[in-house]
Amino acid sequence: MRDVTLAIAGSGGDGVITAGDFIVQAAARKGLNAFMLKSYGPQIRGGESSARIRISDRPLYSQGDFVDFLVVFSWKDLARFLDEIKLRKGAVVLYDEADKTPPEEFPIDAELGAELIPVPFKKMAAEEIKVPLTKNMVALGVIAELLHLPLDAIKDAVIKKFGKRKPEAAEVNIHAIDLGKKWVNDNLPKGTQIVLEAEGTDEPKLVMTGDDAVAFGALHAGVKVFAGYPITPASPILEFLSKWLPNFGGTVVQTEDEIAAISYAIGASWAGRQAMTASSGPGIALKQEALGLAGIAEIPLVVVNVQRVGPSTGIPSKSEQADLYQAVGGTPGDIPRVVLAPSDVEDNFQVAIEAFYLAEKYQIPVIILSDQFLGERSETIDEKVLFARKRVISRQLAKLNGGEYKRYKLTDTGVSPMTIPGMRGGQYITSGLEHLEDGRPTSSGTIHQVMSEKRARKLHLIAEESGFVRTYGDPEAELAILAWGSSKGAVREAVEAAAEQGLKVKAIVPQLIYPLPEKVLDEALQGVKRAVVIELSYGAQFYRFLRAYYDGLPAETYSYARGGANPLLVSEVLEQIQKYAQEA
Amino acid sequence: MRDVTLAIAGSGGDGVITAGDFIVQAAARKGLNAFMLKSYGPQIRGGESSARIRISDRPLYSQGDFVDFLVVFSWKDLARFLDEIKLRKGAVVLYDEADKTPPEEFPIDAELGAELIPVPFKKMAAEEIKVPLTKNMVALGVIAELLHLPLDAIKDAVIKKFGKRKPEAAEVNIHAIDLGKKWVNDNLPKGTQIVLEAEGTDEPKLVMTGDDAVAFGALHAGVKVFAGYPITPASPILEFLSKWLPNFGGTVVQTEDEIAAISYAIGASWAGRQAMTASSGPGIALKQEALGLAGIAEIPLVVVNVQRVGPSTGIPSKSEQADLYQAVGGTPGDIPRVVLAPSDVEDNFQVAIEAFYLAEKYQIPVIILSDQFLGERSETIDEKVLFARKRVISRQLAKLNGGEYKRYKLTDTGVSPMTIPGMRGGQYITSGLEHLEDGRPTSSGTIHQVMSEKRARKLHLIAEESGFVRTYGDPEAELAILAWGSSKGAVREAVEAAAEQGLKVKAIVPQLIYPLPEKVLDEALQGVKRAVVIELSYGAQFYRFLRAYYDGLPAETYSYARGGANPLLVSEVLEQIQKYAQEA
Amino acid sequence: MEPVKLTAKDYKTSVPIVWCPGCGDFGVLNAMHQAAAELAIPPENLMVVSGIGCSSRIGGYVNAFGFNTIHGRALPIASGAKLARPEMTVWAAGGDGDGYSIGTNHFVHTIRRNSDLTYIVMDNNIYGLTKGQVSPTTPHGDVTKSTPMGNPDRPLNPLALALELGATFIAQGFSGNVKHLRDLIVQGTRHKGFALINVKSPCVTFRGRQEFTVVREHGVYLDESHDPSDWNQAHEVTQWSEKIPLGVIYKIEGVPTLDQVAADLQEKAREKQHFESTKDLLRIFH
Amino acid sequence: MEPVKLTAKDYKTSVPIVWCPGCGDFGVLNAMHQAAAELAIPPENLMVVSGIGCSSRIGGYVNAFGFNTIHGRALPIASGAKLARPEMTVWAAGGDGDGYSIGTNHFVHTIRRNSDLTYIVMDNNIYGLTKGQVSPTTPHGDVTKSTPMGNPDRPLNPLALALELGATFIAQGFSGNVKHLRDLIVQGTRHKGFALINVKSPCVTFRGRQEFTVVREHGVYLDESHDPSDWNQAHEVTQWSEKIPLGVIYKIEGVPTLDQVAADLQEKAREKQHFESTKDLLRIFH
Ligand SMILES: Cc1ncc(C[n+]2csc(CCOP(=O)(O)OP(=O)(O)O)c2C)c(N)n1
Ligand SMILES: Cc1ncc(C[n+]2csc(CCOP(=O)(O)OP(=O)(O)O)c2C)c(N)n1
Ligand code: SF4
Ligand code: SF4
Ligand SMILES: [Mg+2]
Ligand SMILES: [Mg+2]
Repeated sequence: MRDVTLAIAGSGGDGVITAGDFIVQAAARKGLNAFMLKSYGPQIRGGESSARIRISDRPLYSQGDFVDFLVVFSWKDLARFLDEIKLRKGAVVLYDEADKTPPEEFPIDAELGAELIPVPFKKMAAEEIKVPLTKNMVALGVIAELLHLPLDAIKDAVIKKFGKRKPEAAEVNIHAIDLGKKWVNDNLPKGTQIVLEAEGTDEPKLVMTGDDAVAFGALHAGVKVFAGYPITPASPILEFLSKWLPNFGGTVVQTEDEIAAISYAIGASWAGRQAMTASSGPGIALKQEALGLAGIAEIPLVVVNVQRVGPSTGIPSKSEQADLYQAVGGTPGDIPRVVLAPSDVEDNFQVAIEAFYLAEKYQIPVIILSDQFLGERSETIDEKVLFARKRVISRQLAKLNGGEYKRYKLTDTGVSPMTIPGMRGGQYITSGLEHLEDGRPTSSGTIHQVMSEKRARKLHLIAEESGFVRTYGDPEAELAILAWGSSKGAVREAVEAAAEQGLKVKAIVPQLIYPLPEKVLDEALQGVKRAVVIELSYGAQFYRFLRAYYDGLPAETYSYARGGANPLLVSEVLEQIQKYAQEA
Repeated sequence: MRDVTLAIAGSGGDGVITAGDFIVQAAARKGLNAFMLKSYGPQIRGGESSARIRISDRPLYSQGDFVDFLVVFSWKDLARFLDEIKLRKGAVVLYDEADKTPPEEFPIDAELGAELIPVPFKKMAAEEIKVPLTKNMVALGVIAELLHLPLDAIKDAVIKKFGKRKPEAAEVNIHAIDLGKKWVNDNLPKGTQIVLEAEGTDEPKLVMTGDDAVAFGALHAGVKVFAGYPITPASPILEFLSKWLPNFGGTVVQTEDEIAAISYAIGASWAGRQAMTASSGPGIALKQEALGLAGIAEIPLVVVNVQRVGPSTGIPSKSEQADLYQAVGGTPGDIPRVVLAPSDVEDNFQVAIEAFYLAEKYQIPVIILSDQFLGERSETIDEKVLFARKRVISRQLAKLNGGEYKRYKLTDTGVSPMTIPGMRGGQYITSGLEHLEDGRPTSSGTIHQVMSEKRARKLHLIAEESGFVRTYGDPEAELAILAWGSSKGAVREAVEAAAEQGLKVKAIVPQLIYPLPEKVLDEALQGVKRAVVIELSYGAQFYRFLRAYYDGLPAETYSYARGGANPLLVSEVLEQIQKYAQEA
Repeated sequence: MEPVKLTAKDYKTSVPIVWCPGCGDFGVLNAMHQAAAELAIPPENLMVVSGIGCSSRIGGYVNAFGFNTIHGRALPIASGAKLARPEMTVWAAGGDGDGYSIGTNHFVHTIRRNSDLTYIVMDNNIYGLTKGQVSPTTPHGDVTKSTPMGNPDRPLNPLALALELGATFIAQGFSGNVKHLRDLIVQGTRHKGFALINVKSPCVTFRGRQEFTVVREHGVYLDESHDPSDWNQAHEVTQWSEKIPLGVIYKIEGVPTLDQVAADLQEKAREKQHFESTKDLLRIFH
Repeated sequence: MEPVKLTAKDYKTSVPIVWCPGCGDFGVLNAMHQAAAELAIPPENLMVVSGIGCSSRIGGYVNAFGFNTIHGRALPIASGAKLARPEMTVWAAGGDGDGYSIGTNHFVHTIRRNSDLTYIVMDNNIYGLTKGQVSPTTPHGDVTKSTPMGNPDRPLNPLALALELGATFIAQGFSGNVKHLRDLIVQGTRHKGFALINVKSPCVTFRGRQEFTVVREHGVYLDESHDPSDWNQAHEVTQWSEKIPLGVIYKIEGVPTLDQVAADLQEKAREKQHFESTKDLLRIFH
């Protein structure tokens, strides 16, 4: 196999995620591609958790629909993840023999013909290593041996983690890994192995989560003030920047609430420094009023929304794509804003840079619509692609020539000269009131119209910025899948699978959602007769948004939309393609 | 003339609004129809203000595009209202001779051929009445005499206002009115009069503003807790209920902010009492998070948004229809909600009742999208029509039979049995988390989907409730105007004017915006070949909303959309009709 | 119906409790169950309104009308509920983040209105549910996930703040002493007015088990020498820096509550206006 | 460039002032113009951040970088600005509704962080801009548009609240005494840390001209007998019920400010981490 998906399920204390992290890091060191999803129950410590890792030497776009290889510490814990962990036919399942659940009660469909192998994980850890907590490391050894994962790289990762601080811990863990390896060789016939035949390159890869990537991208783009308030699944952005931003001369403030957070960012940007805030649905809702201020006052601002399942508290630890309406229309009045959607971990980094680029160039608030599925997953990333796009810009300052300075001067582009404190003669009033060119408030409808037009002109230019639409698949296809954000992964894979089945289909995934890059979409849709809009939103928000804003949809446009929590499957998309595609 | 529009412009101290109020009240007493718009500059006291009153014995739907009769206390103040006050050709203009502006500087278009009459308002008040403040009353006498307004009714109104508390004040004012009347007879030739030939009925009418009407409607529907935070132009709702709700066993709380306001209302409704909150754009933005809670927890709730010009602080004292997106999609996730739009003052009353009806029947948050143009204007209303619709209902309580109680039971209608505190055995958990039928939290995607479907089923039923679409004009027309909310007035009048010009057109105005009553719209649009969607939103929110949600739009559907502040004119709509209508 | 003796068990629910093993909030929950039994409140007459946080899950763990609302809004939602149904008992509950960070505005103004709630704050000096960020009561200098180089802020003193704001009942409890806490909840519930019960309720996962020891070692139970009706004494107690006061710190009676004020106003309005029906009210529009 | 002597006039703008004739806020504006001149802050180095309200219009009336923001958010916006540009002077301004009602959460936590702002609150005990509703500082029993039968709530005491929260500079001024107020603003601006200046600034339209008389009659200027570094004395002064204290009530130096803490942290981080570029940071992902 060149492409393996494995999952480990257990309780918090079982070290499931740690084991998964080591596997991903090992893969990265070997230049392999890896993709890991973590999943937790509602309990903070000691509850059920699972890690799901896919490894390949081919590019990976999704978590993989089916699991080839499953490690179960406790059947009860596994039972909580049945929505998420579907086994492939003939999968290998290793379970801790210490769990006394009778086989007929295993929550596994007998028809799958899975190979069930009891392993004394707990026993080996307790009796041979004398450290029950190393159960996960024993399992790691077993997994590595069965899959032919690079054991040296795994050990390197372990050593790096405990590093200089705890050399004994590293030793114990490595011992446990070796024990697991040995157990396989001593106990299992050779044929049990699912050998991963992927060949790594010599180029080690980076391992990053989407939240880290967006934070890192912001840092690279020059963010100087980040203000946030903790919320799942956006807190890692706050935590990343708390740790690393000060070194780069910036400051992080954990504010009293989300309103204060966006307010700090607005104040900082108005004063002349690049600023960002991040949250998830409920917190983003609280920011809407201030967002309108940034819109009418034309203050550059980046707001990250790591979407989770809504409405309200919803399912905080799961993903959904149902905050699109809020991004496009959550603020009263007609406010100019930009909505960008990253579609994988690396894209989170790139989109953060683009967000600052657009925010600063057009003096406009930019919303990044990430989601839990992007934010919390880990992916291996090629270092070289990371800094490839070069759109890092700083504040574009007005040139003052002693004449009367008009902050909101009517211009062809809609972008007006901006000053910041310290620029002599650059003083002006900023306000959320409708205003004249010099910033003074007005209640004239005529001026309101002119200023609305001015602000909207920026959107026309932004829609024409290049590089914001990705297409995959057969350029000649009559069927197009339209998708956005994190749905891209499953869609791209489905399109490739469809091609293998001889089905002609292309996928179109805009990175810029608002304003829509209409011309590029028009081109991408040339020759397309049927389209299916695919998304994880019960209300089909993207489908409706396209209907509302885009004139170029094929007459035959269908919607495939469902609520979130469970990530989109390749097979779901493929089913849609099969339904509507012509044969090649 | 059977239909006169008059305007009075001056400074705050001039008593312009008071004079206007007396005219409207007098009209109401005589059973005439009146319609009054007030307009203020940004200064709270002493700034410019204007009253614009239209009177007729025919039904009035709008403010009237042109002013027939203008009273100017100060030309400088008038100049601030030129966006709003357009004179009809040959209009009569009375101005205070105390204002020494040279005639060539009068801000009046010479081509209109207005008849300019200097009047010693200030002088008569100061010298003859010895109370300079009665200038407005002198003017009232002049106006009444020139227009043949019912002087007795005006005097009654004055007496009522000062009533028993200040009989001397009433006397002085009546004296001033008589003086004004006498001045006309002594000084002006008979032909100057613009006689209002409207015959009043014997049925006195009520005078109400839209904000009062929505508050009164809520009171009639049984609201028991109202929580609000002041904001222009919604504060009168808070003030009305502060005054009158306690008598009906209810309570008003002015909370610390808008979030607390909606929270109080949610708590009260959850505990079993009908509850409401009201605000305008910025405050409604702050309520979005809590609104999502009411949505997923299925708590009946009424939220009034008296829209003003946005984005952000915008133009607080002017109207716009640009919070539609926020109403439909301002909350993260796919939340079920209802959006109702009243279209005139009486409708504000009716819609409040409908809002509680839908909220309680379907356990859903209902947003009323009023606007400043509706909220702050006064209209005469026929008492008999007020209580005609009968959809007042109270909380629909579950019948407990001792079995297991499931608050969120999956039902065909999507409506589940609801209990309130005090009902033994009716305890359950409410939360903003996705939940099982009994309210316990879950993070299952499968259940999220099922519950999303359940909540959405209610919307299908609501869309089929009767009485939510109004149509005007020629049922056979091939051209339809689609409009919503306060735009109705100008649209309806334009449709009538078009008919007089032999143009075939109909207007369709849904009162229920979300979910759209699709079947009734389909019927209304039968035979329609072209449609124009007309609204006061720079971003054409209603047009886009219809595209997104409604499949029945004619292929040829146009958008006429502009930003607010200036109310929609009949002539603007007529122009659109002329552009697209076929001749009769 | 004949009265049945209620016990703590009658207030338990079947909702699975998802706190970490050893979490301080278990003690608070037990105290609430016991207090409800002692007060003999029929479960259907009890409302428990919480915000969002580990602690706020408690809204689902009491057999009552429980409402696990949104982050920071427990107090206004609970106040609305009490206003609507003054005959019911309303407990509000939540964490230090919920009450003293995002919810501070409501904390201040709920106290000012003397809304008749018992507000139980499980103060663990950390954001538990979001996995360990700094809270307004985290000690200065402590490393948390969002203050990797130490908390730069000075902690808020909720007891002193409540006192300054005119709270009519202020107490502090410890989740390691359920009986004492139960008594505080009973007293707070019987108190007519806003009752703040700040509970030292350690987060063992993000601040460690030693937090229990800290309270055990530094906790001082207020005895008769403390007069809770004396503002100055109370103030001094709230300013202790080494010792942790436990017990009723301040208490005054007779300040009108939000719902009483509302009832009085209704009576006054009826006397003055006596409208019988909304039709009567039409006269104001003539 | 040669230094030019700045006068109050240099801080005026051409923005039309829309306050009612006689409004207290005129006095505050004059005091601000004079204070800026006295402090000789170049206009381009001054930021004036206000919320929304009659008083908050002041953000547009000073020749500076003025920001008339949104209701209740002046403090966090001003704090963000100061954090971004610590070399600039930042004044925050607003009304009692803006600061003590919708903005309370920020008031509390801005004080806690000792954000280096001078916060001038034009306290008129009413909501002016929205035409006369009750505010958190409206006296109990007063009739307002939203309390037609009298304000049922007890007013908030912002001075006492700030003191309890650890504010490092607390003063009260009167818009009827521009010179005194100017001095307070000068002192507040020179103070390194959060400086609250609550200004009795009557709303003549909704509370009448007699409000000026009330302050004139009951105002007591603090003299040398008052030691502003003494917390207990300061506390006593904030509790006066008949008299209205005017002057600097409390003041301590040396508490680190938000921007200082941030600068220290940056230095510490650079010492410890010394990443030269974001490329360097890649190593954390290996
Ligand atoms: C509006 C909003 N912001 C943020 C969050 C995320 N959040 C959930 S609980 C919590 C704080 C938890 O701390 P605390 O209130 O002290 O409760 P604990 O978990 O410590 O008991 C936060 C920030 C949210 N749910 N909603
Ligand atoms: C979010 C929001 N809520 C409400 C308002 C309406 N509003 C404008 S100013 C104001 C209060 C004014 O009172 P205060 O802050 O005391 O200022 P003053 O006018 O008295 O100087 C309110 C409620 C608003 N603009 N935005
Ligand atoms: S994280 Fe802390 S507060 Fe939350 S349940 Fe665990 S121990 Fe308790
Ligand atoms: S309403 Fe009051 S606060 Fe506002 S400008 Fe007039 S006097 Fe000043
Ligand atoms: Mg906590
Ligand atoms: Mg005020």
